[in-house]
Amino acid sequence: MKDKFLLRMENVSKDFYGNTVLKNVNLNVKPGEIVGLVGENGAGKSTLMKIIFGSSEIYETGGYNGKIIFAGEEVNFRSSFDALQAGIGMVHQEFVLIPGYSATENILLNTEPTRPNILAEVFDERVNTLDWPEMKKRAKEAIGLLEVDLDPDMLVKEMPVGHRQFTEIAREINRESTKLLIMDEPTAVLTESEADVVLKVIKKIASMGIAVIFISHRLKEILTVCDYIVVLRDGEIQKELRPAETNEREIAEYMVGKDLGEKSGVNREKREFNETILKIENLWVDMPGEQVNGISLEVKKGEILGIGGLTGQGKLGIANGIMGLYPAEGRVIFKGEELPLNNTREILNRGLAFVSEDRRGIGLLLDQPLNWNIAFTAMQVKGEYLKNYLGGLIKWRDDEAISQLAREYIERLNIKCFSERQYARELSGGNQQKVCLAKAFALNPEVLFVSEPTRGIDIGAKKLVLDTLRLYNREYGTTIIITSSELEELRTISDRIAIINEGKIAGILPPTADRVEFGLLMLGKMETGEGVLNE
Amino acid sequence: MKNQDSLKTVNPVKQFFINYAVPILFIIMIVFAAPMSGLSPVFLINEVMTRLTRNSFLILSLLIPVLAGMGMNFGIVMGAMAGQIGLILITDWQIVGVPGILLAMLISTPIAIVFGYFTGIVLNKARGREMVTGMMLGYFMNGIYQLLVLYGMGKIIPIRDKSILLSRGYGIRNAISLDGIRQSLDNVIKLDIMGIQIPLVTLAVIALNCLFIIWFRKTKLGQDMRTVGQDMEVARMAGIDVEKTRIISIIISTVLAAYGMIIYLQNIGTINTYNSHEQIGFFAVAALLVGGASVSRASILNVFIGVVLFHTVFIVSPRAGKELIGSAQLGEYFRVFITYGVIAFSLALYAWRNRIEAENERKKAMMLRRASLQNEAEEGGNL
Amino acid sequence: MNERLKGIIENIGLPRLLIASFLLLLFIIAPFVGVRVDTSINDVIARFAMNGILVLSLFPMIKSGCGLNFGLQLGVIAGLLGAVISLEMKVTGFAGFVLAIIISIVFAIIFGYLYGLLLNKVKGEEMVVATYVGFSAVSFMSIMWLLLPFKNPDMIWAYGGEGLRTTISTEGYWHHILNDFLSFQIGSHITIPTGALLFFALLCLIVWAFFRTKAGTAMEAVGSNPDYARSCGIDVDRVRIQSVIFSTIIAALGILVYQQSFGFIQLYNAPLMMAFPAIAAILLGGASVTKVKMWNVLLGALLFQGILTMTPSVINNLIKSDMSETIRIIISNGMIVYALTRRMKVRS
Amino acid sequence: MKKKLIIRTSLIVLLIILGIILFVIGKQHKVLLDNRDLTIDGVTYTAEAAYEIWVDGEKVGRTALNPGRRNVAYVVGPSHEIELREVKNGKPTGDSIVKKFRLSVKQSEVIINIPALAAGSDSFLYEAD
Repeated sequence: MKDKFLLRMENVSKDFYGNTVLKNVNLNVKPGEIVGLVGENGAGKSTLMKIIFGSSEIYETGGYNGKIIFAGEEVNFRSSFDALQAGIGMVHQEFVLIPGYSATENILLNTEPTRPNILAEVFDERVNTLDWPEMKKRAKEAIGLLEVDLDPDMLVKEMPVGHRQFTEIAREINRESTKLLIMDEPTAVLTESEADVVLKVIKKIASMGIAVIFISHRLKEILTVCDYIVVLRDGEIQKELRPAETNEREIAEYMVGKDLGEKSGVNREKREFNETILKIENLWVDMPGEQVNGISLEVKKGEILGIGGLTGQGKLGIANGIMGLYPAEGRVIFKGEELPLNNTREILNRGLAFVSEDRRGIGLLLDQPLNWNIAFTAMQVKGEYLKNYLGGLIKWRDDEAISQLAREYIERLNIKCFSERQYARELSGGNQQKVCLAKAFALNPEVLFVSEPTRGIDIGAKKLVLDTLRLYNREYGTTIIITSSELEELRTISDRIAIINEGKIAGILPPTADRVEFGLLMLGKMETGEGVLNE
Repeated sequence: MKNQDSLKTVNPVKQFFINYAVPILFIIMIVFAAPMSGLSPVFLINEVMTRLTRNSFLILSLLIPVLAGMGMNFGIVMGAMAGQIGLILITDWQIVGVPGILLAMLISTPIAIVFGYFTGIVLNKARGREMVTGMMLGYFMNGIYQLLVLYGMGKIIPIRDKSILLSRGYGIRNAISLDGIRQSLDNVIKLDIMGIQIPLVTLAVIALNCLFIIWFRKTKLGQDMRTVGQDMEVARMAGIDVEKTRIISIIISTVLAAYGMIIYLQNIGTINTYNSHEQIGFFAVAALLVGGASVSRASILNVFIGVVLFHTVFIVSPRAGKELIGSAQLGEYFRVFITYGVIAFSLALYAWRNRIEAENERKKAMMLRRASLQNEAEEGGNL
Repeated sequence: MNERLKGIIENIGLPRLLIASFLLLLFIIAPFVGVRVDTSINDVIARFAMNGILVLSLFPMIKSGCGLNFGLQLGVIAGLLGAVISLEMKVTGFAGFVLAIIISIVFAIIFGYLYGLLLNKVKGEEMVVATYVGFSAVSFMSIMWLLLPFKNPDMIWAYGGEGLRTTISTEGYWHHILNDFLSFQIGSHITIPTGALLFFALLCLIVWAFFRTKAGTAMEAVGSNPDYARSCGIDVDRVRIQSVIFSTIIAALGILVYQQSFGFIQLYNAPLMMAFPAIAAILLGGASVTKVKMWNVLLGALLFQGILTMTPSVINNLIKSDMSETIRIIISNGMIVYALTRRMKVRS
Repeated sequence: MKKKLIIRTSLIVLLIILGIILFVIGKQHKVLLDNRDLTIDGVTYTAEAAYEIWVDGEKVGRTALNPGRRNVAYVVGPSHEIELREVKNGKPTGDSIVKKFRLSVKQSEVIINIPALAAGSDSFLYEAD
């Protein structure tokens, strides 16, 4: 009795420490089938893939519920090696290749054929010598199967990006046991022409009887290549669609969910802004994984501008680039004057401030007390909270003033802590975020960049953080540019929302616009996006 | 546009001079100092030949950890200690000649394996700063070695030959003479070509080591080490046992260093019990770096170029110093300065170059991305 | 209970605990093997005052995230230059010592600046590069001691030799200038080197105060989290150079205090290994590659010098053999290896 | 797996055997050559003649060993050959005695009594104190 499905997932659920990320997922994949998987950030795609690929992270966090049957047998992988053994391959978004190796060496990494050797009897199989002719032969075979133009002797570091991706795919194909290939956004870093070749390769692989699970944010790709499409949202499968019977709009609808009519939290206040405070012209930012490719944008004085988009599309790069944390090029005009890019000190001096998305990495001095964390930037940039002696020769830290400032913000932002002397490390995520905000507020900025202010904090704290931002905006007229992966959050607070796709602005919508419109922009449907705006 | 400079490939001539700054510097020094020293070519060649046979094996022992991405293995001093323990024991047992040398090697092997295993474990814990840790571990193990040789031998480990013991009755003397095995490997077959002495067997042993390294690089284990050296994470994802692979590379290095030390000392003929091994690490590393190797790339050719250049300067500099300034002591200090200076300079240059290269890579990738995006946009516009 | 004990051990650190108990044990058995406790205490205090500043000199660089200063010898060389130049000028007494300090500081600033520039270029490999920079600087200066045209007959070889002597007595210049300042006796065998201790305390105070200024705060932030500091507009590289200069100056002062107490200026290879004992001491005091507090300096200097003083006298009397040097090697280098293998936050 | 274990064990055993062999063939012995009177088991051998002594084909000392004198030879390994050539008035008489002897690894320092050897006694070799 042979199972006609290669992979069957029955009611698979997964939670991380009580936080449910996958709910009763049922997924069936036949050999040679290409399944497209789409979903917003946090919809559970990556967790689902990790479960299938047996990532040890899943096992170490308590495993999953439900059943997975692969090739007719129930499996429960403890590590990726188990999955590899069983015949599941994975092509990662970021290349897992050795740059100094040739394509051949990478394709056969740790699966090299060897020639037996007497010494192996004494020591280990590993002292067998490599069988280079055989290696080359196998690499050529794998490349041949893909029907791509890839030089097996070329070093990966000298290859164009597309060829690196082929190398990864060829490595997975080379494993004779591979029956299922998971491709996690294999086209994300490729240009369109390169992506087209990858799509062809995927079809070719499927025609060889290997099933493919294909994740992409480019709906066009999903629609061209997949046999059917699975849409995930909030950890659940929303819908399975056939490409022939659907369109991009429908997919986007299932992905982001329909507006439920009442639009309770959405910011409906219509405010008028005339003065431009920040003009961004052709901004390029080289932030790994969040590259910005020539964005132009005008920010009005006093508004809250939301910046949204899927992870890796570049939305985070804008604030980081302007604030000089990652190399940037282009022009940024602030109040009629051009900002010196890549000079954080000067930009802070001019009255811009930034709350980083990397709270623990960049935002805080975890091993220092709260009062330091809050006052540090103001002290260094503006020379506040210092006592000057000997005509300013000695700038003594005014610990009392610093503590007072900290206490003030602890009260205003309701930061829960024992005292202002507590270490930042010991606070909860939400309170840490408030400390970051306090740090920025202490600079009295005219323009405040806030990135992912609610990431990783609980719902109550989320609301508090957003309310604080809104209040600050209304009270001081501070222009706020808030970047977030959570669309709903942006819609509750922003006056306008810009959606970034592939490092460019896909469109700017009012918060009251339909969710589906946002979804389409996120998926790169720029033209329809503009069209909707004009309707 | 300023960024376009970085797109241009670096001038290959300039690249060559940057990569081989140290060897070029040494060649220049030799060109100036050799005639000044007034040493005859035959004498000089003989001396260089002696150093070549004496040091090459030791320096070769550094190659495999470089392959595994662990940098210069300053921990070879522990191999040297193992070799010395072997030599002390055979001296006590009065085993002489080539059998003595072989027996010393045989005894030092398990000791070196244990030392190497220990070093490997420690270095795995100190990932990212293997070199400084290896060096400090060498100093630390020197204490253990002293405990063993200065206090243990003659007390816990029986030593019958009173002539190698300190007068107090235990502990090995500061210097013991290796009369029984002095140059016995070198003298098995010695050619004399126009006054130049060529110890064939020692050279053959060195050649054997080279063959071993060449062969080893071609094995699966060698390939795995290369992989680990290039990118530990990728290696781990591919299923290679990174930790074990690194430990093996250090074990091999330590064992080879033990043999290297024995070859070195049989040529010299005496052991400075508490000093001989101390400086072995520095001198070997310095010579390898002079040969044009770097922390991440070292070949057999680098070893031989390094020995020749480094030791020629060593031989020539005291004499040249004396001729130039009239002080032989100066040349002595100059040697030490050269050794340390070369290591400092090479390591700094390497770290610095890595940073610049990473930055250039980044700029280049950005430019390429920009260019391809703009091309696509133009093509899209044309359609 | 067991958990709590484990926690305490974890907190203090096993090696520290072992060595502290070892030292205590040495003091307990000292009288039984005929070693006077009061002379031992006297020695420990003298050596503490003598070496403490060198240990303190590591403080700024650890604080700024530059790691353990394996290139401490650069500061020592600056101090040596100050000392020999001051002697060459034949300025004696307190004035001579002050002159040595001033000259040393000038050299230390120059050396520290260049050294800092280099360390910024080799981020991530600071320690190994620093070690060899220190070594090569010492050997370079060996050449210089031979060649520099010093004339004072108290310093150059009496006959036949070239250049400066390997050890130069400070007698007649500023020998014990600090040690004897306000010094007093307790009992018959304990002399308190008040001046040296005060000087050490003063430097500790200056370092402590510096880290309460704007610049010091920035330095600490750079050490805690360079990315944070950068996002606050701080020039991380500049702050690191400042910390290196600061460390180098303190090391220079440290060797001057050492010399006035020891009575000799030791040239040539003497400073070669000077970084390791100081590093071992601060680690013994509880510092790590990335974290340090003032009490680590004081405790470390005291413990380390305690071990150095007590092991030769007690152990030698106990087992009738001189194992002190070996024990010193094992403890100090073992401590450094231990610290290097501690896992630390991975930083870019 | 088991096969590998066997191969490894036998290799180690082989290496140990090699070590022992090296020990035996590389062992250096100090051989004292005594041309002196000796009394063994009540029999006294008196030194009368001078000899040129050859050990393993190499001449020991530059001149002949006169009665009452002692010389030293170093030999390596277990089995050796000693040859005595009688010398009278500085000229070889042509008389020669060849004798093989074996040394165990324990015998670091032995004495060969020349008169006993010349007289054909088997107990010419004994360990030095």
